[in-house]
Amino acid sequence: MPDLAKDTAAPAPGTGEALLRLEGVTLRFGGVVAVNDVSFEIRRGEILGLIGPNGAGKTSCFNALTGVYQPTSGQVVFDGRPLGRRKRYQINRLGIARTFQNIRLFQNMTARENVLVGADSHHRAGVLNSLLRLPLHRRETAEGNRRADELLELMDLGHRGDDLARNLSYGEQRRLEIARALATRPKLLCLDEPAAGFNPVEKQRLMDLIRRVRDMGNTVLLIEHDMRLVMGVTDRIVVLEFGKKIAEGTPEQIRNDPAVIAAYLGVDDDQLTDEEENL
Amino acid sequence: MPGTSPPSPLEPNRVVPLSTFLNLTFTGLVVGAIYGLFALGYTLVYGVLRLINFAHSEVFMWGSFAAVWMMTLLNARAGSGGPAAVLYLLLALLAAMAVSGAVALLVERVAYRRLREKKSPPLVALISAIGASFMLSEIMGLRDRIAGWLNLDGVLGDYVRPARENTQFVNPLPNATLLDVGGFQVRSTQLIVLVAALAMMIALEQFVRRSRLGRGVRAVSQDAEAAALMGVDQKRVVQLTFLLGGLMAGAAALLYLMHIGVTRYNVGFILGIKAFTAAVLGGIGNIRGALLGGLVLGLAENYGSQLFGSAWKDVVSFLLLVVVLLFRPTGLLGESLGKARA
Amino acid sequence: MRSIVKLATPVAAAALLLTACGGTTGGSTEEPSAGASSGSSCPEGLSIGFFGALTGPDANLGVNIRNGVDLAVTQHNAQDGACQVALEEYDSQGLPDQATGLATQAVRDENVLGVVGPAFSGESRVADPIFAEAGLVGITPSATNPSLAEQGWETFFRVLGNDATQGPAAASYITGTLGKQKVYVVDDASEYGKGLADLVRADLGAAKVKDNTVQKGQTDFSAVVADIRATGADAVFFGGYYAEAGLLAKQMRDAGLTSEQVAFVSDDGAKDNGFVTAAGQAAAEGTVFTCPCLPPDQAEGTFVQDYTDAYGTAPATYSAEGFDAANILLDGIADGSTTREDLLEFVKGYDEAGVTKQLTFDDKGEPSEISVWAYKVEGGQIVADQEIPAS
Amino acid sequence: MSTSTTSTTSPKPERRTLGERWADLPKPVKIVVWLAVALFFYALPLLNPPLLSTPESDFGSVMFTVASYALVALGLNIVLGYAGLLDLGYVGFYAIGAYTVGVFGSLHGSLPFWLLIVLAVCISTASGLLLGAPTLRVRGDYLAIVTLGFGEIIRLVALNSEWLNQSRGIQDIPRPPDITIGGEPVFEVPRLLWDGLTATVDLGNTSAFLEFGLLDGVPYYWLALSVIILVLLGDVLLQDSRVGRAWEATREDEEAAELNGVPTFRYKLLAFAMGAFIGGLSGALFAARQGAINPETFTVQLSMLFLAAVVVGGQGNRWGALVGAAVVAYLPERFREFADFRVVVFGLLLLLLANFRPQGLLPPRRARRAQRAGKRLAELEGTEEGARA
Repeated sequence: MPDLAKDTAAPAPGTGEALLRLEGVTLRFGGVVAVNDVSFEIRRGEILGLIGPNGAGKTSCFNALTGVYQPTSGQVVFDGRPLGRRKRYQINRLGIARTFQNIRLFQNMTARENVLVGADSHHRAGVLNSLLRLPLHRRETAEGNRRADELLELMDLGHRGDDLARNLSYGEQRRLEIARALATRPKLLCLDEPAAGFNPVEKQRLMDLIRRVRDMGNTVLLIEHDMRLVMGVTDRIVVLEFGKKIAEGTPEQIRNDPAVIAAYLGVDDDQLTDEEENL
Repeated sequence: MPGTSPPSPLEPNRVVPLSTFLNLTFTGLVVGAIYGLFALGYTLVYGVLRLINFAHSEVFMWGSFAAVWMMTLLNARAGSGGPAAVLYLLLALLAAMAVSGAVALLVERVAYRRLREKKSPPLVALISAIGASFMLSEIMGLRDRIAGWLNLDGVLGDYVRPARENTQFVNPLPNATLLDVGGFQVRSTQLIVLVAALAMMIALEQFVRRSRLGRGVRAVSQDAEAAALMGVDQKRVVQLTFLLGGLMAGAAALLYLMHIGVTRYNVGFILGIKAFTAAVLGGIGNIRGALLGGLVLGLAENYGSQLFGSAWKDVVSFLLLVVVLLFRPTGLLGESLGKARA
Repeated sequence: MRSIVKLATPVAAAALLLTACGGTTGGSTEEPSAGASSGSSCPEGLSIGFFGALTGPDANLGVNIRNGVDLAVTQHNAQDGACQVALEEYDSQGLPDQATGLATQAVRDENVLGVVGPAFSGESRVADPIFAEAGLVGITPSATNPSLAEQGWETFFRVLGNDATQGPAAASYITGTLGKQKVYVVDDASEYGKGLADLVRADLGAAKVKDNTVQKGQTDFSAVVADIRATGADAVFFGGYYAEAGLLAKQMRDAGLTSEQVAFVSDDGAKDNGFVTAAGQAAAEGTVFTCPCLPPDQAEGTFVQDYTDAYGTAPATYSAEGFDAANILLDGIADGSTTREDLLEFVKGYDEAGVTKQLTFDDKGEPSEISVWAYKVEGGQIVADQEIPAS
Repeated sequence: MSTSTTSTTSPKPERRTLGERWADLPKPVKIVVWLAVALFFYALPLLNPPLLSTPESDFGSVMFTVASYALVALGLNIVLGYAGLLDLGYVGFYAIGAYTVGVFGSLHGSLPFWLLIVLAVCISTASGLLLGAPTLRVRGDYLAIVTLGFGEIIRLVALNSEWLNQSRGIQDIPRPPDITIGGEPVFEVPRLLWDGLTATVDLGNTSAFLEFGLLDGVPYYWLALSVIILVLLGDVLLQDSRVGRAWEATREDEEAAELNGVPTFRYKLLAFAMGAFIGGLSGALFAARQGAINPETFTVQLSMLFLAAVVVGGQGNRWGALVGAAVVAYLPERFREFADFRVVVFGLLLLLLANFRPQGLLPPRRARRAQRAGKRLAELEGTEEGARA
């Protein structure tokens, strides 16, 4: 796996066409403005990093584009269509899948079943089909199982399929969440701090994994605290601070952006040392 | 059939005279105030634990029996009057509050504490409370048998029999007509019940608002974790919450007895649902809401009875509950013990 | 392995015994008694049943009846040493859904020749068809709904007047004896209370000012009281049981409607000391009950004394009816009617004086001689007032 | 019958528990065992075994009651156990099923029996959808109270509306049609009579296949048992499908399920409707057996008993629901002398179970799996974690 990482160390940037566009999105909770008039786009086939200090509105932004929150104003356009007032599962079916900062697996289901729930989002067999085991049910069951096998294998969980999610190790649970999200056949995969609590080895493995997912044709949105990881894996980065976008560009540009440096000055070091200590 | 009032399925249309309307309003407020006082237990516990204390109805029921037994013990005579009557009623109030408070603490200890410590899901707690409620009510219904086992039947005869029938509360206060205007009547007992219920509720509100312990309750209900960080002893706050709800239920039980006159082992169930409805109606977790919800429910029941016939009284209150939960689940005044957040 | 052997034993035994039993097709194991008791026409092991609530919320009435039945059986067994009859109890808890299994059980127990019960109308509708199908005589001491006698159940009998006799009597008492013209009729929505109140309504005609219905278990009647006041009624008839009747009476009196202004009249379901308990002595005073039953002191013999001696309380509602019903069955058995068919015929032709009335039935199983009495609460006691003449 | 019950379970490496040994049996053996179990249950009321049989009430009738509770428990298990919705008014659907049969079979019509059953499940399912559509959006504990209110409203409406005959209820409800050949039953099965441990075949006391008479509860029991087997089969198939997974995911984490493409509201509504379907079916059978119904039967207390059945048995486990129903319906009949105490005992049982064994007597598959896997994990932990670091 580490070999693979070197090959894709210099990833090709996105094809340029926007898959998802935030247009002046504002999110207000009571008197608090969590996201303030933010616009950016995610291009097909790229890995976009969304970073910012704590409380910068990253997760709120993330929630707006996965449908957890309705923007107070502005809109999110995905694949040419505004998300509008679509329900969460409909947004998922449009092609946006996500993982959670604090892992939210179906703890009492097996790893395979977790992935199957994801795969089911494109299936149509209902009560009648399931009860009578009609061809549609059988076809979809076979398809779902095949897909679950592939994804578990991809996430290095092939041997854990029949174990309950809650019995997986922390890293396995994070990978299972990604597998479950991928099973819904997303056009855009959103990862919310997937490396939280990882050690450097695991982080390296995660980076490889993210690249591999992208190479399979997915677009990835990544929220992450760990600057090294973000710089190492993303094609472009959007920086938020106090709910506003303060910078956007390639990792190289971001690294040298004075506004970003100012935002992270003093904060970043603390965070880094904090994280070092946590390891 | 003149179309002056909404058509009723059971009764021919009639114009309701003003005195009847006033009577319905006044008695509705009296019953509503009792509902409100009873509802405080639901509201307080919900505010702090986010759980429906299904066993609160039995806390009320045990309090009502405490009051009845106190009167039996004192050998009170109905309508005897005088200072002794007031003393007797105060003693009955103390007995009811003490027993209700104790039962409420018992419920907290037996049905909730372990689950709270294990952080069980609310459904498990609800089932636990349902179990506790069944037991409390049935033990009262079987008290003659239990006394029989303990060979106390002879001593306790007056207290335990008939276990499944109505048991009478002897009210030593005479009931006088204070006001009679063209058929609209105010009777002394009704007025006492109404005023006492309102006074208890105001007292509780002031306690929660101003005392140190009350602030703890409010803090936990707003943000349990923050309160814990600030050094609020959560276990004590929970106990206090159950105790306060129990004391109020005991007071409500005495007032209910003064108004209705009898109790029985299963009196809590339907009244409990009414009181819970009152709590939800006003905004569960909100003390003033409980009062408002109780009064609104009492009025709605009485007006509904007049309009559709008494048979539909319970249907009216159940429908009210369902409608409120569906369209305004936060109630009239909004939830939360601290401040109303809609 | 062991478990298989265990299982096999009884099955093998069954196979052995198969021939022995196969001979008596028709299956009844009614072998003539092997004569432990001295020569009598009464086989051993016979029993009569009691069917009603002995536990649960409605147990009170059931226990009253059971004690009456039990007293009859005890007295019979003491007098007629040669013919001992046992009492089988079928505790339905008053619930129709329990009644099916119990009725089937009674029917399947061939030693049970007759049943006193079922006590309530609801369970009767489930149990009586089963009794009828099996030809098992059932004499109810308390189910008064008139329609029960109209179902064509040949085995149905009752020892008290149905609501159709009580309703007109109550109406005529209110308008005639009491001289009231504006009657407010309330029922408790129960089969019994509503059925009776509807009969009263029909007979009152123009004297009825308004109807209302409350629910069993209801405790707050303030809306009803306000309405009674609004209609200016001078009498209230309540069809239902004593718990609600007592509370309604109390709340009426509490609201200042005195018994001089508004008379309170109720039925035999309310004629119970529980009424006085619920209403309180002051509010209960002057209440009138109608009941198709003789006052106990009118009863022949020593029933009241015997009952009080045996159970420590005076006979309560329906105790005497239970006693009478059981005695009909016991007389039949003593008379040699020791099959269900014979006993059914015996009951049909019965004509003897009972504690409550002359016991004889018409072709629907209704008692032929019914007298409705009015009772009054005086000084906290329910006492007989007068017989209401048939209108 | 249930050929596929456990066939989908994949083999496990360790083979210690009975369940796993069972899972490894060849399919024909399993089928034979299942058939034997089914046969035993069909024959149970006729075998009349001494300790099991109810001395004070007709065993066949009691077994029918047990079966109708079991059916209800299976339905409520879908609502509560699979979808995690606490329904305290489940008796409402039971009542709707029973009343539909009564109203259209006797009171206001005389439709044929099987049509009545179809109508009953249709109406109760529809009422489930009608009740669920607005209420399933409210919070879980509020849902419990709303459904409690619903159950009471159904009873009070039956009690107070003239059209439903008020408290008189409905009589002469049609029984299921007999299955006979030329007016004669297809065959008759004799009963066993027990004297101590010796059994006699009582040829005079038979149950006819298939005559639905008044005096014999056994044919009704057979009917109910057959329905249970069908429902069980459906339950097994459904749980191991997209639908079952969606329910489980919704109960586990509603938001995560939604964000992974599960239309959770729709699935909750589906569970509610299926529960209503089965509840209505059971109510319809109850009415047909009973012949007469009235509103008194359908109290909140009955709802609580149904709930107790599912909770006692183990929410989410269909076998648990069956065991729980047997406990709730059978034990009070077997030990009638303690009838007065049954509510206390249920209360105590609920309290103890909630506090010490919230998963019930027979924990659901997932809880057992969790224990097993947890044990295995504990064994492997050392090596695996070591390798990782």
